[in-house]
Amino acid sequence: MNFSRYLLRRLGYSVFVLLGLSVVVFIIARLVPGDPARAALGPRATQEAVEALRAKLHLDKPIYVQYFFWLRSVFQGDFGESLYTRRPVIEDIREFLPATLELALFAGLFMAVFGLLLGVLSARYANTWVDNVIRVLAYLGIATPAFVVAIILILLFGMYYEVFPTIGRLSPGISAPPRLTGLLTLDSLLSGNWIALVDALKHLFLPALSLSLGGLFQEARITRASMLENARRDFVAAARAYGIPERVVIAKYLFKPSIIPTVSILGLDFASLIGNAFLVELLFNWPGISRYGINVMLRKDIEAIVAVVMVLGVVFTVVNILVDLVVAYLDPRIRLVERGE
Amino acid sequence: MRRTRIGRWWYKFSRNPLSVVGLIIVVGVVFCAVFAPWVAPYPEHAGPYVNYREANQPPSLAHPFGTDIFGRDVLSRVFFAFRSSLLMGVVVLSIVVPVGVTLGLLAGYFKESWVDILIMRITDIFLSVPPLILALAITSVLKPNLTNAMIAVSVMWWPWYTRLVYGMATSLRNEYFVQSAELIGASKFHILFREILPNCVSTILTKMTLDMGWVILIGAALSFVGLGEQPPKPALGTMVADGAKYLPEYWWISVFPGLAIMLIVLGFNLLGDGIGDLFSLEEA
Amino acid sequence: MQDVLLDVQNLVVHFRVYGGYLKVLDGVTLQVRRQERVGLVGETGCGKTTTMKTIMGILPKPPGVVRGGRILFKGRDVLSMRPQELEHLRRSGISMIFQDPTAALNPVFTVGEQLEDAIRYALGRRDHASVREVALSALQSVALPDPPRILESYPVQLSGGMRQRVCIALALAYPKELLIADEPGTSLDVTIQDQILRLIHRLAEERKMAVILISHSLGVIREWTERVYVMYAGTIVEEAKTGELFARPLHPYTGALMRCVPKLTGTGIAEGIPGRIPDYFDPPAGCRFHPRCPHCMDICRQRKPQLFPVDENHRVACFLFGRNSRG
Amino acid sequence: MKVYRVIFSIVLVAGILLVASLGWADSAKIVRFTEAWPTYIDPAVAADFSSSVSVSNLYDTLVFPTYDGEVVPHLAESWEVSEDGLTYTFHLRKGVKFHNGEELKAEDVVFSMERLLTIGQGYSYIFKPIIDRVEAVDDYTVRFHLKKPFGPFLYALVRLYILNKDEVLAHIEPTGEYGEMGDYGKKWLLTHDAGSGPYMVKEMRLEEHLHAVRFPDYWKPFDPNAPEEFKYIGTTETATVRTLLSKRELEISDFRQPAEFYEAASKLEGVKVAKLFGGSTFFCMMHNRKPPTDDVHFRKALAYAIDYDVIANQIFPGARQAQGPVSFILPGHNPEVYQYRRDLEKAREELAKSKYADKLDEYPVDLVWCAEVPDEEKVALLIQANAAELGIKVNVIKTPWMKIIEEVATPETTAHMYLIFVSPHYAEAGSMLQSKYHSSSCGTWEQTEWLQDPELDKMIEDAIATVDKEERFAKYRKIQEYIVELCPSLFLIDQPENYAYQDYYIDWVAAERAERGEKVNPVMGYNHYMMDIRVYPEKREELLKKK
Repeated sequence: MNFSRYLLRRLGYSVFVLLGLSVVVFIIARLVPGDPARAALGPRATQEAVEALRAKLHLDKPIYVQYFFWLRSVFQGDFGESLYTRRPVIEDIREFLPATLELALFAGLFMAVFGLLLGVLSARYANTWVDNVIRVLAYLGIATPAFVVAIILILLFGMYYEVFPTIGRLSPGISAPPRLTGLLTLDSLLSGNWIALVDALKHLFLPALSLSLGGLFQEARITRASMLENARRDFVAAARAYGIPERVVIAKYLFKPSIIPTVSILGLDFASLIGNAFLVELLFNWPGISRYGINVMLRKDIEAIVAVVMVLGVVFTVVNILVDLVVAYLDPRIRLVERGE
Repeated sequence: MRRTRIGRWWYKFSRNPLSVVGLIIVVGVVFCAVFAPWVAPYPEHAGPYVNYREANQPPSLAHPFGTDIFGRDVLSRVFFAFRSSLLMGVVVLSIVVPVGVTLGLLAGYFKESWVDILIMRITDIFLSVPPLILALAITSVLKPNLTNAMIAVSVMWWPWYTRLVYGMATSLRNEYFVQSAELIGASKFHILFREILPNCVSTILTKMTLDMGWVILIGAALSFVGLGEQPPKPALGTMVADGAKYLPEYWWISVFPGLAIMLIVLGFNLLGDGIGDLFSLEEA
Repeated sequence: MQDVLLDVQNLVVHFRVYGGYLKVLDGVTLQVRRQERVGLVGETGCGKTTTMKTIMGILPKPPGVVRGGRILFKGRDVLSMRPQELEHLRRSGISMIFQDPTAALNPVFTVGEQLEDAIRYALGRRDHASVREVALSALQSVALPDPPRILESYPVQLSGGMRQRVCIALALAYPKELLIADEPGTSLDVTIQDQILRLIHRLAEERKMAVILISHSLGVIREWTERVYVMYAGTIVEEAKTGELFARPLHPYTGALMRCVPKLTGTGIAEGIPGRIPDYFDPPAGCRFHPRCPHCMDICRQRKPQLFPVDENHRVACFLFGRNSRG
Repeated sequence: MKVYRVIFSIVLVAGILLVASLGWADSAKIVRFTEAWPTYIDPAVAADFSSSVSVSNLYDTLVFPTYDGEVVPHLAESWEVSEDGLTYTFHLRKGVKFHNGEELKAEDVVFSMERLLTIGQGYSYIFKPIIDRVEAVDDYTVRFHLKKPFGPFLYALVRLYILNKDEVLAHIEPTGEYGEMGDYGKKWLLTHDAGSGPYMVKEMRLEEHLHAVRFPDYWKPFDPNAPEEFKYIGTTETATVRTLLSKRELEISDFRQPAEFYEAASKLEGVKVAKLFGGSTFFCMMHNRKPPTDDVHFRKALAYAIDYDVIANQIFPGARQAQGPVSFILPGHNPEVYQYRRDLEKAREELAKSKYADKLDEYPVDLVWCAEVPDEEKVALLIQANAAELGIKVNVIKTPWMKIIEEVATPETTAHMYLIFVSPHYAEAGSMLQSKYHSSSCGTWEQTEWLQDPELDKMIEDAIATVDKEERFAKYRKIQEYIVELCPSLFLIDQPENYAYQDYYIDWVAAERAERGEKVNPVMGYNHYMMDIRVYPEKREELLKKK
């Protein structure tokens, strides 16, 4: 199973994608309304300060020249300074990216576990009341945007049943674990700080749930559709004919081929989670890269916009490759045929 | 009893009663959208009308869905909002699905060729640009109105269909029926659209009907940056987004438009599943 | 009757469709004695596979509906068996080789996984070593080269012939009393099909198993079965010892079927049978073959002919013969 | 069987969470308030509301603003002003300690002013045109030399925050753009303070919160119930703020919430809504160079058509209709200046005199409101409806703030009308008049009228240069009459800043004064001066137990 050749080829492609992305986002950042220097220094800043900043950011030069300046500085590891937080963008990313990744990971977990669970249930009891209840719930979940779900959860758990916290990543009274990966749950696990772990998990619950709801039900719908389709295939009847108990036939021989489409959609959903988590992050005051991304965008903080989009692009590409690897592992037809066997 | 072709389809379609419910909902929504001025109790509320004395009234006989913070009747605005939401959904999907599916088929069928690499890499680029940044860029280039919002959403949305169909096309490509079609020298067009596509239709349909809801909601996110239906014209997504601030006191401002979106999504999904049954292989 | 293994009595199976039912099986009756090799022949779509799937209890319901009849296996009615009993029946009683080997093997599991699972639940033996051992011997018994490699590989990596052999291995991995072979090898070229049939025959004999061999090819039936049932449009029209049937085909359909086989000697192309399999939605009254039967009489259109013994081991369901005609 | 194992583990984790969900009540005397982000706590960068609140609590100034708009000695015990009004000499208080223990001296004041002027951001624009140089006569005396007389100089000094020179020099990044001063300590001062104020920074997490605690040996004694610490939380999301308020984890809300929020908050037990008039006024600015709003009669017609009562009582309950361009709370406001009322006859009379009277449909008017302030949409739609009564077609356009700033830079791209809140730079009518109508502010969001009236410019410059207060205020009153007659913008309301606060367990001076109808501190940020607030934790516990 030489994944290495497959991996190398995909990495090659992703370099091309990221370069293409950098050009696209560079142009977009300039199209966003407003003059970055004036926006950064505030409306009352003196004209000289504004001119000085414009020069420093090479804004006066044509766009392709600016692109080369940017490219050169990136290779030197300097993503420039954010005009919004007034510090190198690298530091912002280092601080805010893990928060969003952690949120997206848990949302992805919800989507995978509950999505598959509901999908299997609604397939197993297809066209019964179970199926229809799940189906209507699905439409409810899909029709309600994540931030409305977030608001409802905040009001519900914030005002009436104070079980889950509704703001920030950690309660004020708790000492944060030493920063290893930036993922609070992982850091507190590694440093054995159980109180912080439980508190971090509690803070993660509501935002992750509201973020995952839409995707979760889409997973369920797709799992159901592919389970029903595979149920009619001969190899399922054959499995029964060989005397394999019904429970195993469903949970193994029907389940594994059916989750392949679900996994590929899960991969895409997970990647898009990070991109548009900003409303949920706003509501839960979650210091994530998505919220930071929108703030810098609205303030036309060019260096930061490009950096954020590139980072999200890298994350998206990595997730894509991972998903394709998992799908290839699950479905030998793709993996083997690709190698021309 | 002559088993006409239509009769057979209707049987396969209505085997699950929910599909019929879906059809009724969709027809009802389209009817309300088209005849909104006659159906809506206060048609002028969809235009430049303000009456703050009437603002934030809970649901009552006079205003079944209550009034919003401008004192406008929510029910009437929902009816008019059906227009822009349905338009947005239908127009975007009618652009996105053909483009996305065709590119997906091409890339999937000609796997490992330059066609595949080119299309899929461009798709990756579009998929990795956060939608809102794309929308904001478009607002600055084009005037903010419904048409440009549709363009923005279409630009954001087609890659999803390409990825979906690409996945299916790559695996279907190895099926015997495709290889046998190649053997007898069928044209590429025939293989793509008469052999591979029919096998993806039910999945595409499921995604299309789900997307009806997503596209309307994206409208809400776009209005956050000022793109899309300009006030005072109503749009469901915007009504939900703006109204969400006033939960739980003035819950009706956000809940009823939300229910309207759910109704549309429910209707299209049930209808979609019903149509999906039509394509199912079962004997009927 | 004492050594009858399988006794299907007047089995009626319909399929729920638009505006009514497809009345596919219209009272199928057949028996299989221990170690007997029985053939079931008929045109495509005459209900052969439906019969077998109903016997194995894997007929998808809905849309399938069993309207009547009984299927006695060693005296017990399969149709009224509880799920556990059915599973037991499939593990030790009957096993089946599916028609299309490509569709019958799960694409995402290795041959080994599927084979060992089948064995593990059938033999109830838990320890991995012995299960693997049985699996390897099963593959050897179907003359597959290098069994360990086959165990590790996925169906997509095997050729059609090899997949068919794996299906056989799966069906015969453990001792059973009855094997149902649904047109084995038809999707393969003739030489391989012959090897497959020879293999099935040898294994069945070694394991003292009864066999129901389903086919639409008279040649296969003639060579590999002792007794044969001829099926037409969901009913058994004639049953006889193989030699007896080929020597003296009585039922008009059987005769027509025989004449369809192109002779090496003789002239011209064999004539086909005029008309087509009836529409199961509203099948012809009385004898279902009457619209295509050259000797059709009034009674054929009114009443259903019963299987009537012409002599000690030859029965036919046609009003041209025996007591029916006078009734 | 795989699926069941997964379900079991989920249930197990949920169980642990529920068991360990004991609330975390901190009983310390703490004041928490929400405000929009970003916040810059560097005195040379701070210019908006949240930054001003933070800096006023972390740093000291020479003089301190009182609630009725005057200034009193603070770090400067006394001062003298030269005859020609060009030289100010201040005598500093002795023994004032910085947070790192060093004593505050005159050289620190000089350093602070030079740093502010060199960086050129924050409040530097007030001092740039008038400061010539600053010198430290001795350790406790500092002298300012002005280029030209500047009446409100003392009021402006409230925005000069004193930094600890040695501390700042110790934290300079060498690669800055200020020569040997490197980055002037800008990076370090973003998350630390080098001040002498009553509170010092404990933790500053960008995008999250600023957490400050008492400076034990501050030169002014603390009231026992003054807050031990304050925490500024960076969010203004309605649902989030509501929840914190009801969980008593927030003492003072931000003022950016919609009207419906305050209505709901006031129903919470022990919570009141304070209306503080901070001196900012809500304008509908009309483009004086672009037809049809370049015709004074057209503008006056609109001025008579607007239903001001609805704006003041229903859209912004508790607000007051504006009387002229300067808020009634600002010293120098002209109480007799004419106030436009809704009068459709007068409106039609004025419109008839306008040269566009009969060609109205050829001249639709674009009215832009700021997407970040949802309540403005209500006003925009009201103006649209009122204008429609005169046959004037108004297009309402929702635009993000960034785009507005870009649009108003040139006369061609500036739309006809903008709805914008403008607040004074310092607590005097002159500040509003200069920043709103003087030609120097054309092209900024503060003046989209493109007035460019040379006579008005002269009047404003002359008034600002007048040192004598009475004389200066008389000139201000004349300018306000001139502007109202010219009617370059619609003066909608003096906008109150509404705050929901925990009246039951905190005493907030500004809120109590507002309730008694007295003036509140007109200098932005000083109503949140933590030392003036009292916190009673035991009362908070009562509330928590009661629920």
